[in-house]
Amino acid sequence: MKTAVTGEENALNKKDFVAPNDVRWCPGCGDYAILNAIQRTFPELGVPKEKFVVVSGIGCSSRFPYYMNTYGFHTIHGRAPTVATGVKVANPELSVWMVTGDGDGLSIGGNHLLHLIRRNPDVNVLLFNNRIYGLTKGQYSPTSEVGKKTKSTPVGSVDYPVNPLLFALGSESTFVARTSDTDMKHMVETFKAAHAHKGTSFIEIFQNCVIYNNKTWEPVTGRESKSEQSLFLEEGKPLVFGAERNKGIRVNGFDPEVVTLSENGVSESDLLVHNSKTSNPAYPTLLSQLNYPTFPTPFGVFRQLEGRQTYESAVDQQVAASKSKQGEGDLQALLTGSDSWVVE
Amino acid sequence: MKTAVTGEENALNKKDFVAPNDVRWCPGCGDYAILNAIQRTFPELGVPKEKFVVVSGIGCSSRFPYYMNTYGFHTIHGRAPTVATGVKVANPELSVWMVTGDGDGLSIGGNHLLHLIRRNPDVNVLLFNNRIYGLTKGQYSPTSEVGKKTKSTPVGSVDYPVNPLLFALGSESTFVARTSDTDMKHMVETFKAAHAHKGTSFIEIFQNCVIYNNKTWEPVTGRESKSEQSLFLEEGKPLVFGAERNKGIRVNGFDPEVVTLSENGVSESDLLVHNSKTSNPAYPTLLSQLNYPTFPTPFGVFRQLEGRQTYESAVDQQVAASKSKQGEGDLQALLTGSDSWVVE
Amino acid sequence: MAQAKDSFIEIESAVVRFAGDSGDGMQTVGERFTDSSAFAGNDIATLPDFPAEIRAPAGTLAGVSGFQVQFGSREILTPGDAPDALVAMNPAALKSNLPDLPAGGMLVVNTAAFKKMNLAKADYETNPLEDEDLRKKYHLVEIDFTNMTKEALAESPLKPTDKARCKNFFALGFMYYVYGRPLDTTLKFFQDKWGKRLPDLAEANTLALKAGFNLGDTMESARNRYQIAKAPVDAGVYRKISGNEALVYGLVAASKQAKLELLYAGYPITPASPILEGLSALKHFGVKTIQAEDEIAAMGMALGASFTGKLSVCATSGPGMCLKSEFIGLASITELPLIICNIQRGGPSTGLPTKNEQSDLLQSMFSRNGDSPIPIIAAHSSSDCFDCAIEAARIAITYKTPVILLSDLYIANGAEPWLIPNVSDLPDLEVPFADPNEDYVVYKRDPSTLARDQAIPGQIGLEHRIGGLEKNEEGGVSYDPNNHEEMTRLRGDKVNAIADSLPPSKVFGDVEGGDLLVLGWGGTYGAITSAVRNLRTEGFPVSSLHLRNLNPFPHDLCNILSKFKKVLIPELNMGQLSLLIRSKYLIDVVSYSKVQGQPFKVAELSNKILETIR
Amino acid sequence: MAQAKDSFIEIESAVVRFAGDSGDGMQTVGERFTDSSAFAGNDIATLPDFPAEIRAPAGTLAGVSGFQVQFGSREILTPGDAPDALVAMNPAALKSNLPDLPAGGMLVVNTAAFKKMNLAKADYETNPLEDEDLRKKYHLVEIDFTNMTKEALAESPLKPTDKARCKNFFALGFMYYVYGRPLDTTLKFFQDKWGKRLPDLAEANTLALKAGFNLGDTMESARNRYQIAKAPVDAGVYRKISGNEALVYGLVAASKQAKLELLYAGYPITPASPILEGLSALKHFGVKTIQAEDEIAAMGMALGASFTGKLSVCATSGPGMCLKSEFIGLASITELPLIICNIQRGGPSTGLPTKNEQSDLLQSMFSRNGDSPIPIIAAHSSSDCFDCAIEAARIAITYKTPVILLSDLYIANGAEPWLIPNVSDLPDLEVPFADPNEDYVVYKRDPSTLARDQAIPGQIGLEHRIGGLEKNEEGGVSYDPNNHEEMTRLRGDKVNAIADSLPPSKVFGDVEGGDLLVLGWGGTYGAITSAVRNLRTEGFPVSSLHLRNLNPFPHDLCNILSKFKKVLIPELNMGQLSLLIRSKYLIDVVSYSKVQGQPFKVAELSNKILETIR
Ligand SMILES: Cc1ncc(C[n+]2csc(CCOP(=O)(O)OP(=O)(O)O)c2C)c(N)n1
Ligand SMILES: Cc1ncc(C[n+]2csc(CCOP(=O)(O)OP(=O)(O)O)c2C)c(N)n1
Ligand code: SF4
Ligand code: SF4
Ligand SMILES: [Mg+2]
Ligand SMILES: [Mg+2]
Repeated sequence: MKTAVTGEENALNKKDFVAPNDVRWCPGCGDYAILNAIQRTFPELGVPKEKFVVVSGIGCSSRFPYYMNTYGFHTIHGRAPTVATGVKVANPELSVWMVTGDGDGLSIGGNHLLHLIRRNPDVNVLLFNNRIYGLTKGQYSPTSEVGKKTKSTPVGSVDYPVNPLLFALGSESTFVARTSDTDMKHMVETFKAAHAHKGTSFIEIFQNCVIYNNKTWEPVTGRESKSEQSLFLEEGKPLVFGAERNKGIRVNGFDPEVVTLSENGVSESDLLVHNSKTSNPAYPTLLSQLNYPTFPTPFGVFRQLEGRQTYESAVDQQVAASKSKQGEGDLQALLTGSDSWVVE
Repeated sequence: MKTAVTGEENALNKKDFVAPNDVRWCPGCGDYAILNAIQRTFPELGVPKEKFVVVSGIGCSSRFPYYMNTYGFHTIHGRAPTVATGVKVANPELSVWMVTGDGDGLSIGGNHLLHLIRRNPDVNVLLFNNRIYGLTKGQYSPTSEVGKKTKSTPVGSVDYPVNPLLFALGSESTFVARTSDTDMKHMVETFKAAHAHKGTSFIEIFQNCVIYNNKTWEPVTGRESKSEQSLFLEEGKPLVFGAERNKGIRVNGFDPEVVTLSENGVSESDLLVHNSKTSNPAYPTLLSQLNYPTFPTPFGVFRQLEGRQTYESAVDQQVAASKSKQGEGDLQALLTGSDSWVVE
Repeated sequence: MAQAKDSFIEIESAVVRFAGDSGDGMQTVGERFTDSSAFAGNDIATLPDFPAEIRAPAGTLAGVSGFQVQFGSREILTPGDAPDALVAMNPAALKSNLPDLPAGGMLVVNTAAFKKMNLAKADYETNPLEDEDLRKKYHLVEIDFTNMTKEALAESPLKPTDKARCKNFFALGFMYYVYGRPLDTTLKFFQDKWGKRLPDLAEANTLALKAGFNLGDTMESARNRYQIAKAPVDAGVYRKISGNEALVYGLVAASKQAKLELLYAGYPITPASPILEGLSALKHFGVKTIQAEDEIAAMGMALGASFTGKLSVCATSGPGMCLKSEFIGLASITELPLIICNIQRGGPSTGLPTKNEQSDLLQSMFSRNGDSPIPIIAAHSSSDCFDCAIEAARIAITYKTPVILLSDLYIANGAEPWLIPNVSDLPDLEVPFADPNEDYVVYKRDPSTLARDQAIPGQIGLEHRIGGLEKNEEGGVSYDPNNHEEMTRLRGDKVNAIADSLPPSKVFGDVEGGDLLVLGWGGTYGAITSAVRNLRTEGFPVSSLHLRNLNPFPHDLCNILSKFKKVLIPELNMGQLSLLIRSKYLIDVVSYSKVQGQPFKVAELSNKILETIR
Repeated sequence: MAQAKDSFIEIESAVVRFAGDSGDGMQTVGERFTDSSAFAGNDIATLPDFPAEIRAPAGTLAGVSGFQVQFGSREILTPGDAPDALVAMNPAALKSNLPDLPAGGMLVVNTAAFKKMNLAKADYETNPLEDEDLRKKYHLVEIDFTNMTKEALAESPLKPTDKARCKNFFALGFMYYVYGRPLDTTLKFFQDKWGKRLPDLAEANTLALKAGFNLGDTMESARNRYQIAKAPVDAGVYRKISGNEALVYGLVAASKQAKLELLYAGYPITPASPILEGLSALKHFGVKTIQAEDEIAAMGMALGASFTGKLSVCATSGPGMCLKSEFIGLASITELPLIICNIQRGGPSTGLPTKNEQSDLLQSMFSRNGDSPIPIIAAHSSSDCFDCAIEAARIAITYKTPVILLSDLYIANGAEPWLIPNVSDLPDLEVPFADPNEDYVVYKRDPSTLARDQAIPGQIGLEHRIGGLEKNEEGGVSYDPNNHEEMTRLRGDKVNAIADSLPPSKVFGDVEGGDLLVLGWGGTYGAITSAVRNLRTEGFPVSSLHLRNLNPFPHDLCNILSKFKKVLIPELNMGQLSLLIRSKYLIDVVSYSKVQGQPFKVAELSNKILETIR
């Protein structure tokens, strides 16, 4: 006989979420850190353990559910958003987390991700972006840079990449964030914010693939570069960065530029102030274009739009409204209909 | 023996593009006007007739190729972007036009459209947006408004719609435009601009489905509403509209607002000036949010980014570079390889 | 042939076809004629036939829409091979339908439509009504429906164009006279539909219908009237039902009987869209419907819902089935219950989207990579869709498996009378989920059904992971060679075990065997049974068997087949069931294929049967 | 068994397996051993076997990677049922591979790896090397490869960790000693690969290899050395080739021979990705490759290119085939040439992605909605992939049809020696397009092949439209019933007409018939042929036939089958060819299934054959 492990007296901890299976990513893979962050986040969300469902597609990253001691569904390549939608609509009480990769989510699965996001069910999407196909051994992905040499692009790729955040914004996302496998604290914070958001939360996670694309994010998140190349977004605060926090982002019309504080009379009040709640997506769109090496790369919540109904609650409301208007369905009456006749 | 019909002396005209087949759209369907506009545009592009290829998916709109006396391929639902890419990469000399609907292009075909657009082959995409599924007789589409009652949503749809232009911008589009089946001149102009653009051109066409969604655009493009509800974008000109051209769009931070000229001291210089060439997509993103009834709906070219290489030319260049570097491939040498041995 | 006026000729059955432009309301009058006949106590079967275009240009051949109904005093199983009476509202309708009218048949035409422009649109060079042969060959009845309707509605406040549109009911009224149909159900229909909202329209249609009826009385050429007695059917409450309606009701009934909420995810496609539309209107039954972005997504959503323990369903047609196949494989290996309805239409590819075919059987069997057997059942008539929905749910839930339910365009759109079942007689479909008080083993199997134990998210202590990689019994990913072979065999054995639960097959005819067995499946039931019945009446030693379960086949099929000297398999495809039967039983069956987007005619089948028994 | 040192035992063939951690470089040493044997004039066959994880945690059972090679002085058709010698670099490798080593086999272990932690990772409670039974049962050779490599490289400037990684070549050197292999090809390999870039590494590996070899000389337990004579093969220039390489070369060759540019569109998937990768490196052959967003897109791009007149190809594996089926239907109805390669792997669903199976045959036949027959051919060995690529191109271009080419993981990754063809001997594949000087009729057919006339965009006067709706001969959309039936039959007849172009089938064994025919297809060729050859040598009246063309079957197949008392069909699936043969020829074939993700062993097959002929 098993008993519930919820509530204060019986608090969950990280170990509760560690599945018995051996974790089989390559030693040093960034996926370990993300798994760790999730296993630390879940016990703190106040959700009973049995209410978590982790859904994934196919890829190294998508092995994730096997390592979580929750309900889990490792589906097929690119289709996790559809299964996640089905789970959430069928049972809105479940806390649904979806794990996908840059290939799974943005190559084969782009359309489902678009439609998940615009329908806005309360699903938390974690996109592990390592800018490579890990599981199939190193072909370029939709987030790989132009010119990238990989197994399938021996003389460099010619496809202009997808920007995951811009894609999410273009998909009418109500919550868009970015974090990195190198920053445990920031990951946990971001995951908590995503959980708190009612609606689809989209999180891009910079993830390192040691084997096929090692150090792809190093110039941005590496120990040496981080302070100069990363920009941490804080609600209501100006966009300041730099080891000495003396640089910032200003706009010129719709063109962002990097400025140094107290040089040429620039002060904090000239800088953009972070506001994740603008209803027009122009501001987060502008932010999404800040990229290494021209700009520091922003981390944190780019956009968080309150008030749009979640898909599952809208579906539930229609069911409830129909019941209250028409009464609980009467099967015999349905079958009989209004045009029956009697044969004696 | 047939002869070429190109060049001045042998100019093409509309009739050259009328296929022998009967056109089978419903009487009054907006598709007729678009067909007409294309048949008027093609002869003026300076492209020999035999170089046009029209590719489509499935839907009322996608019957388009059957009515054009060019090479044409009516493919399967949602997949036209892939066939168009194949045609263009295989033979960059062809002028490739793709026709799709709001269901074909944005529901089942969203992913292919995303990848077509970000790869940027020189394909002209015409998305006929009637905010309904025509061919399957009237279910809501991804561009239908929330609350829309259709056959499949008897108590109203609950899906937040896709904004085709925002989607295209999120897909890294280099050319985004909007026109309407009610405005022949504007359509022809827009199609010509699309043709002139090197790279994927994405055009949303407001199209009326008389049978299942009649007058869906009437509040914007109708004779009475047009001047107050439509905003025609002109490069380098301020965003002015209204029957008396006395209203305009101003921004307040990243929030657009409608202002009346010469009221409260507002003058043209306060208005946004149209610039389709900003490299940051924040401005066209902002524009894409101007919608009836709060704002006038913009028509014209939202974005036109020069300089990004087309996919097919990048592919061709790599082939050429490889040939000049390694020499034209020698099959016998390839088969023999470097590790062969001789048995005598 | 001439008869005294108003004296009815008693006949057993008749076939009437209404044909006109897509805008002429032919489907509506066909439906009304059917209702009226059903209410009059006849058995009926219908065949709507409309173009792939939404509204092809008025008056063209592409725009012709037709509706055929057979009604009779005996069991009616098909809409009839050929019309006894054809109503042609314009030249295009005449041109495309006349070839089907046998010599001597009644041909009613709307003379007003035979004007130059319309004739040209129908590719007529001269007016066919001026052709003497036409008069000789058919019993031609020429009526100016357009003008007579206008006259009848002289007093009506409707606009002239709206008046003109009432001519279909004028024509219907005339046919009601010819076949002695009662007007009341149609008059009630006018009241129900327009009485409140558009009383003028209701009134105008009432006038037109009556005027048409009365015209019969005054017209010399309407000299024959026919009378069809009530059909001797079981007592009970009946309604008319189409296949898609029956499917919708069957799914809702299954959800009630299984005590599981119904979640339906679908993407519109002809002819499956009405299932999405029908279920969307039943939210008060706790039904949730999602219009997905495509058929792949629909499967994924349904599978997600299935994982949470709902009764999950999707429906599509052939091209959509292609897209579902990868997910069907996942459903098969994760062993989750799911009902996938395929309302077949003409293939391959987009094919003939508004025409009928039963050519997706082998696709249902084999569309997946790897060995991935799943159960398949097929409905044989419109009302049978109700029973099949319940049967599909039973198999899916009991055996934890995706099930393919095959219907087709003809069944889906066609209608027949249905003896409404008593809800209390419906089977109990409840199957328990895994017990949270026991240790949970993901692939622990019920020894008799071989079904795995399903545990649903939200239950304490049953946390587990499933997925598309091969698993061992405990649910762990396993690359063990023997485990894979074992699991592959178990998945197959489980599907085969379904045969243990099937009732004995019912041979129509010589149960002990005989010269010829006609073996069929799906929507050809009516035509095959009619042909065999007719030939048996004539004394031929032929029997038939119609399969509902196509995978697995019923256990007794082997024995039944062995009792007949010959087996004939008529199919609206190139021989798909044939292939399966040949392979399984090594019997040299005769395959009879028709791939014309049209149902079998009884006569065609009869000829083939006679040819086969020689 | 003891022999004087350095005296070679002459043997006909041997099987060696290298097994270690994924990071141990087992695939590399296996490849080197193979090359060296091939250069020494032996026939060879290989079986790489690696885990589904990229780098499973070091030392665990999940991380074991293996490479088996059989080499001999006679024709070698399989990598061997079981190793004669097993090299186990760590406890996990020992644990998972030991069950395959027959008693008396040579077991070489790296003692340094048998430490507590590694033992635990491999679930060993005690050190198996301390188990006396192990010594009794096998010819155990214990070597501390780790330390001996360290010593041999004492002088090398490499970092200690890099030195340690040379131990695989030390082990290889030792095995070279045992089997008397020459070192030169491997030494050349070091120079070619690292000589310029990393001379220290080249040097270290050279030292390690030689030290391993020399160790054999000084070691008591290396008492047996084996010698394998050259295989008596046809004269010519040979190379080693894997199936995926052969496919890439075959496609390029076909494009040259057809004078058509090659466009390949693919989406990465194991084990098909190397085809995309291989072709991407051949741009100087005018090859264009596109990494598409998914398999649907890959098909669409290829089809678009086919429409413009290119030689279009895509390759994938089972799950990707599911996604292509709707487009294959479109290719079939538009009658455009296209080659679709399916490198099969273990199913259903994601299944066993790095294990072998041949279970997508029925999917190839029937995955589409509607009747949509398309030709299917299967390669029977790595080098046969070259010929099959050319044959697939011939069929696609000549008959204007999509063609499915089936290969499998075992063929794709495995390698064998290949007699390099002379380019001038390759067949001419050129087929003309529609003539711009004639009136163009879209579905005008060549009377003998039934292929339609293809016109390509860019040509004046040949403008036309194609698509997925049924068409009449002129290319117009047609809902005409008879046209649809006619077109459906024509599409089927066209595919069947391919049989007219096939050479006579070659029975291995009794051409005039006999007791048993073993009928096979695909990658089981080597195992079947070996088993039949062995049994024939022993005097059993068994023969075999291996099918390349699976749709249509060759004309003479019927006659051949009828000459044998029994037909046995061994397949790495649940009986898919069996089903087709049974259905087509009504022969009660014996189906022999193995679904373990592993190839057939010759012994298994021999036993089954003997059991079948009793
Ligand atoms: C239908 C289908 N196509 C292709 C594959 C092969 N495949 C598996 S994972 C993958 C991409 C992995 O890349 P990504 O999503 O970035 O995940 P990562 O491994 O990098 O975490 C591909 C192409 C598949 N399993 N199924
Ligand atoms: C795979 C597949 N699914 C569904 C359909 C059915 N279908 C045909 S057109 C269409 C949508 C049409 O809507 P849209 O693209 O907006 O075109 P419109 O008819 O409005 O011009 C659908 C769902 C199909 N043909 N194929
Ligand atoms: S291949 Fe890359 S992404 Fe995959 S497990 Fe290894 S390091 Fe991680
Ligand atoms: S249904 Fe609508 S979109 Fe389709 S042809 Fe008719 S009017 Fe046009
Ligand atoms: Mg990745
Ligand atoms: Mg539409």
